Amino acid sequence: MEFLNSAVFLIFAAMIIFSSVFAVFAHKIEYSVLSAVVCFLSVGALFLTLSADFIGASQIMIYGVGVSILLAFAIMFTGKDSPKSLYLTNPLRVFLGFVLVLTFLSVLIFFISPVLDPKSDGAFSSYGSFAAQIESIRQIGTAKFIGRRIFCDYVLPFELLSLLLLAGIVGVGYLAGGSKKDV
Amino acid sequence: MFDVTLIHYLFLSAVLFCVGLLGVIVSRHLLRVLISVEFMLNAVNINFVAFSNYNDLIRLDGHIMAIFVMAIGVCELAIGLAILILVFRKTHSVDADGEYIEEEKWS
Amino acid sequence: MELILQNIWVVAILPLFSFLFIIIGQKGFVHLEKKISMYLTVGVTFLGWIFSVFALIYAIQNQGNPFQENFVWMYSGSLTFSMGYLIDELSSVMLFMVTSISLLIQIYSHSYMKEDPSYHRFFAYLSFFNFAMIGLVLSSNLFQTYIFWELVGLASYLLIGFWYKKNSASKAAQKAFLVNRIGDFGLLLGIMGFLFLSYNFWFYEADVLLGFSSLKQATEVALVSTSSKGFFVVAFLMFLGPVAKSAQFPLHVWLPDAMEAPTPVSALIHAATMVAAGVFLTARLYPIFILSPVLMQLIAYVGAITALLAACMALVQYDIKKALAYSTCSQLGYMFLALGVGAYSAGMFHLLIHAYVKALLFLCAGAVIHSLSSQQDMRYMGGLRKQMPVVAYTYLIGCLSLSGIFLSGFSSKEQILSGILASGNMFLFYIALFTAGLSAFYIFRTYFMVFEGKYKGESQVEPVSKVMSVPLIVLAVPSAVLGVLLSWCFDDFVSFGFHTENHFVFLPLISIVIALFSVWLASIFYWDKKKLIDTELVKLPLKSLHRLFVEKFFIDWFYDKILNKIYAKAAYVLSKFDRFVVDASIDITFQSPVAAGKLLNIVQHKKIGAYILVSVFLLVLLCGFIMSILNLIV
Amino acid sequence: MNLLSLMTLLLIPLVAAIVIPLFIEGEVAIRRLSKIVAGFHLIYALFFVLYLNPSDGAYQVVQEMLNDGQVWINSLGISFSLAIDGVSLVMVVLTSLITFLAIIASKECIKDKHKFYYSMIFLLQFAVLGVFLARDLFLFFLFWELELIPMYFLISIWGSGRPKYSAMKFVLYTFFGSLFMLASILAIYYCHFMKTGSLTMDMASLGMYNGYPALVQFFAFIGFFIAFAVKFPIVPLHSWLPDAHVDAPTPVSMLLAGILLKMGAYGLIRINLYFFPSIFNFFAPIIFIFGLVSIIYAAMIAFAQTDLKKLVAYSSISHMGIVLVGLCAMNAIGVSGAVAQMVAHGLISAGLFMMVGIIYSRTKTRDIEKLGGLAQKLPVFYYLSIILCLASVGLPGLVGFVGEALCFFGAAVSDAFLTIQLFTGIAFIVAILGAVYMTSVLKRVFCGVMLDDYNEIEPVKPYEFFVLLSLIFLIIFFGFFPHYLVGIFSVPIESFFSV
Repeated sequence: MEFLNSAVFLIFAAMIIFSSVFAVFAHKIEYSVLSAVVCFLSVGALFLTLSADFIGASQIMIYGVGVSILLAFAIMFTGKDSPKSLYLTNPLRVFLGFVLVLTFLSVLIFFISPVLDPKSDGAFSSYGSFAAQIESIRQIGTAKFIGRRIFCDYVLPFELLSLLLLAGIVGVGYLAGGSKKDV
Repeated sequence: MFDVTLIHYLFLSAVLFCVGLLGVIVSRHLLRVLISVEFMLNAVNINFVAFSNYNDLIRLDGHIMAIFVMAIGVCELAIGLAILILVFRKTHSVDADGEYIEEEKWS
Repeated sequence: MELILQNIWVVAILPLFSFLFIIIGQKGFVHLEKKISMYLTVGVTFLGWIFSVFALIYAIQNQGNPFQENFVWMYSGSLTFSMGYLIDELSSVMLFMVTSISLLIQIYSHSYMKEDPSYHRFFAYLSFFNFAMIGLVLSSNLFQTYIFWELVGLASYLLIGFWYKKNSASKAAQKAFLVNRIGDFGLLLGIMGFLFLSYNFWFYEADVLLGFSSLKQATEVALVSTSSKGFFVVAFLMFLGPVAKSAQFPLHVWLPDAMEAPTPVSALIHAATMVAAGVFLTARLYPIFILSPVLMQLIAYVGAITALLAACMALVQYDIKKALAYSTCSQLGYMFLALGVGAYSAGMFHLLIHAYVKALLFLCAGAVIHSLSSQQDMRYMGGLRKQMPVVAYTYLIGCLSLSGIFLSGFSSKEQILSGILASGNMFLFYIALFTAGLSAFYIFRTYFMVFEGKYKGESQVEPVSKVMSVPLIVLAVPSAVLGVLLSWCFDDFVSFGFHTENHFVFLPLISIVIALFSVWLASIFYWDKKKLIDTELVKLPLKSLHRLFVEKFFIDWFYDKILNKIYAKAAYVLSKFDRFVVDASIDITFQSPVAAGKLLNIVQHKKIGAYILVSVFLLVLLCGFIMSILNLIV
Repeated sequence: MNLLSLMTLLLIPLVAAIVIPLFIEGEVAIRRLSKIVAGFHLIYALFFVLYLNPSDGAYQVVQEMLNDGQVWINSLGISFSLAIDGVSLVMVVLTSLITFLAIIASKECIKDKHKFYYSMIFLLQFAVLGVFLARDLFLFFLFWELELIPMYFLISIWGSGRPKYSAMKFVLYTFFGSLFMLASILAIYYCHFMKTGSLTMDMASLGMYNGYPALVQFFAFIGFFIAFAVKFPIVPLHSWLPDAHVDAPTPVSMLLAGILLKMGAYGLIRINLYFFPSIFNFFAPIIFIFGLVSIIYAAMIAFAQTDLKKLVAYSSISHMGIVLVGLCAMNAIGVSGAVAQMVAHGLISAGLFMMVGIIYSRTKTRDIEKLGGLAQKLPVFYYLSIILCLASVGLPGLVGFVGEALCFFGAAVSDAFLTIQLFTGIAFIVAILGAVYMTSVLKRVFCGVMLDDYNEIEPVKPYEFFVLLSLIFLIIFFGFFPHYLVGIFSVPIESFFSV
């Protein structure tokens, strides 16, 4: 069981990393979109390994399908007459970007690293006392609990979220709709 | 092999986040910028879910936050693409470094 | 008598009214009849002359106490400036001289300027000059003298620049005005210094601020209140005024150029009256000058140098008016020499005589120029005695008296020479004798070149009109007789306490011999009928000396080069400095915010990636900073 | 008594400034009405001269002759109170006279936007009158700032050359100066309140009270001095004047030279001298040196100028330097000489700018090299400009001499500081330097041979003659009978120095 867990994690981690790197550095925009989709799906799968079935499913559904279709549409709208393939910006910014992002990564890792040494392990270990309930969640899935939590404690953000989505839809319709004359 | 602990997920999300960040900085194509932003959002999601999974499977705050982040991320992406199309329609190019010539509103 | 003296100020104010009347009336009726402005000016001057005769009589009768009348002109704070008139021996003599000469010259200039288009303007300026000159002569205090001193300078500026179409005339007018202005600058500084030194005297005791009547006591107070050097500086500054006005050594450059003016003007202003104002003021300020012996020496030496230089320069002039101008300069030098050595009455006597003689000479020159249709160069004249005998003979009388052979010139020059001898300064005496010879030589040189020999010019000689010759004759009388008449009584009439008695009996004989010798010498050179010696031959050895004289001792060159060029250059540099430093510094301070704005604008360049790059950079910095703190803590 | 109220004197121009743009139509009507209003205002101001017999007391010491004060902002002790004494009376009459003449002179220079132009002129007059009449320090500062607005529009809209640049420079410069003034006003206002507990902006009480701490006095003096030095103008801060003059149209530069420069000088007397006499005495040598520098510096530069208007502008800087000499004499003669010189300079520089305006309107150029031989075509104009140029040089018999003589005599007999006589001697070089550039102007512009392209210039028009003649009449009248001028303001100054 242990082996299976770590193997799956490794596989999906590798997929995420490679597809995201390829998405950023692919020459042709179509390839980068495809690899982005692959990355989103593998992130969805990763959620599943984290026994977050509802999130994983919604991730796969939203990103895997919705976003990829959106990106495809975007390419179709803008792809046809952009002659040169837009790849990386001027080399100075690329180099600086690499340097800075790598230092940022090392800083992140540095902050995370105290976790590595064993003695501080306890801070993140699972709660002994609620073992039973944890076990049931693993079996019957988190959707029920998430539903209860959202509609009990997070109702206001949920409503605001719906408002936001509504605004987004109207905005997109207005922006991208455009009138006939300036197509 | 080894049991997968929270640290691995944190490393993974850190790497994904940095790749997204790098994508935003270096890419010239606007679409690629948007994609990189999505990567950064996903990295955050991974963190949320990982923390929620490893230490509080009761209240599942991480999951809820992940849902909210996902929702906002998608909405932002939609608007980003709309603007992308608008930019393309106005300047016939999606070059992030392009010199857009705004018409002089007033002289 | 009393009544006339009461309103003597009418003499001064009337010319001003006639000036305004002509100027304002220019548009209206004055143009109808050409003579109106002439009648007006001449009438006013004639009235002035009569008043001056009465003033003279009054002055002769009571010599001791002068008649004085003042009214307050302006007061502010503790100073009350007042104007008024003062009739004493000196001013009555000057008044008589000024009014009589200007009367004759105005009559003469009627015919001289008859066909000139701006005839009225000329008479307006003449009456303005009369107003200023009489005001100067009559003034009762130093402040009023300064005011009329400048107005006389203005009148000479207007009259020299009368023909403003000519560039040289306006340039000469400007030069005259500026040099006089330098004199006025010195004079007013001197007056202010003197006022400062003797401030509490004027404030408490004196009735009129800087009045001439109480000048003697004021000088004692001033002498006490400062060191002799300070007093010398103040007195020297005051003396600067007469030096500029009477064209003495350093500031004589404007007189020859002033010959650009019409000849009657040169006769009136630059021969008789205005240039004499300098000597008149020195006489007025005698109580101050006498108390600083160093200054008296200075006056004497300045007079001597001017006399010598001007005489030399007159030798080489071919323009008749310039020659006469230099002779005026040198005779004025004589007067200052006399005043410098203390021969007060001799100087004033010479002033009186010289005014009439020089006016006569200038008028004759004017007649000659007028008849030769404004030909001023003597080389194109000659042999005019036959065409115009009156002018020739009056000119001869003038020459004789100027060179001091028999007529009135003799007595005044002889008094000056004895005065110098009495003062014991032998060096000055020899210079005086030498210049006396020189002046005889150059005056007869002009006589022979103009009136003797054959006519060298080509233009036809018109006859001299009667209106011109009458003033010549009238003037010839005093220049011949006046000296003899007044020589005995003048020095106790106009005197400054002490008399100069000449104890060297042979002096008159020597001066006559020298004069006759130089006349004979002049006739040799310039009387071409008896061409004894070729003048070119003689000139050869004196080549460099000749050139020195022609070049006016390079003084003109010095003034033009040093002052004009350097001042113009300094002004130009300063204006550029002002433009590019003071102005530019202000522009820079105002432009700097704009420039800073433009500089910051470079950062906003619409590239999203760059912005995020910068923010990541700052983020990294922040984390680095936090880490450093953590490290410190951990 | 109520016929002569300062309030009406002040408000007439404001009313005109408002009425003209709103209710009057037609260029000729506007010009005629504004001439009538300005003329009426001049006559009304002259009534004050008759009413205020000079024997009355000075501004501060004895009761003010006329003072209608309404409390404006009670809590801050600011009252809209106006008062007048000899010095401000002369300035008020000078202002209304020059505004009247400027309006007459702007018959042809102004081609468009007449309504706006005349209302701006009246607004300017209102502001300047306010400065001279204000008895309240706050009011003084308010009018001091208000004067910038119309001046900016007048220069930038109707100017030539670089009008916007010089208008902006003028405004920024004066504004920079008035910042310091505001600081000093607040300083003394606060100190007065702390010490006496009474909150008042009234000039008389602020001036009379001399309990300010030494440091406050020192810096308040410097603050006021900088603000007035910019307006004066004193040499280091003078560079706005030539630009403003060159680019302003003729009537505006007449106003600028005639009145605005006097505000700086008036402020220096009214505030620096009356509030802090001891500090003024302490600074007298330095101020004298400023005056000396601006006299000689500006006179030399004037000689090197090729633009006629700039030359006149620099000459006015040099003549205002003489006012400084008079002030530093610290005695009744010097200060009344300074005020006389201010009036004289006002009349003369207005005349000179009118002369330059006439030349410019005839020959369309101000460059002295291109001008020459104008006397043949305009002989009478030549004589008038001789009088004007020589008046500015300080020829006796004209008002310029009165101002200069009093200033220099005051400085000669004053005991402000040890070597004042030596400095006066140097300062008097202005007589020569002034003569140098003025006579060279007369020579180069009027005398000499006539340049061919000036053959058909039309003669001087009657309205231009009226302006020139009225100014020259005053110059000669005050030159011959100075007591009518000096008498007006010498009593208040003497009573200040005698106390």
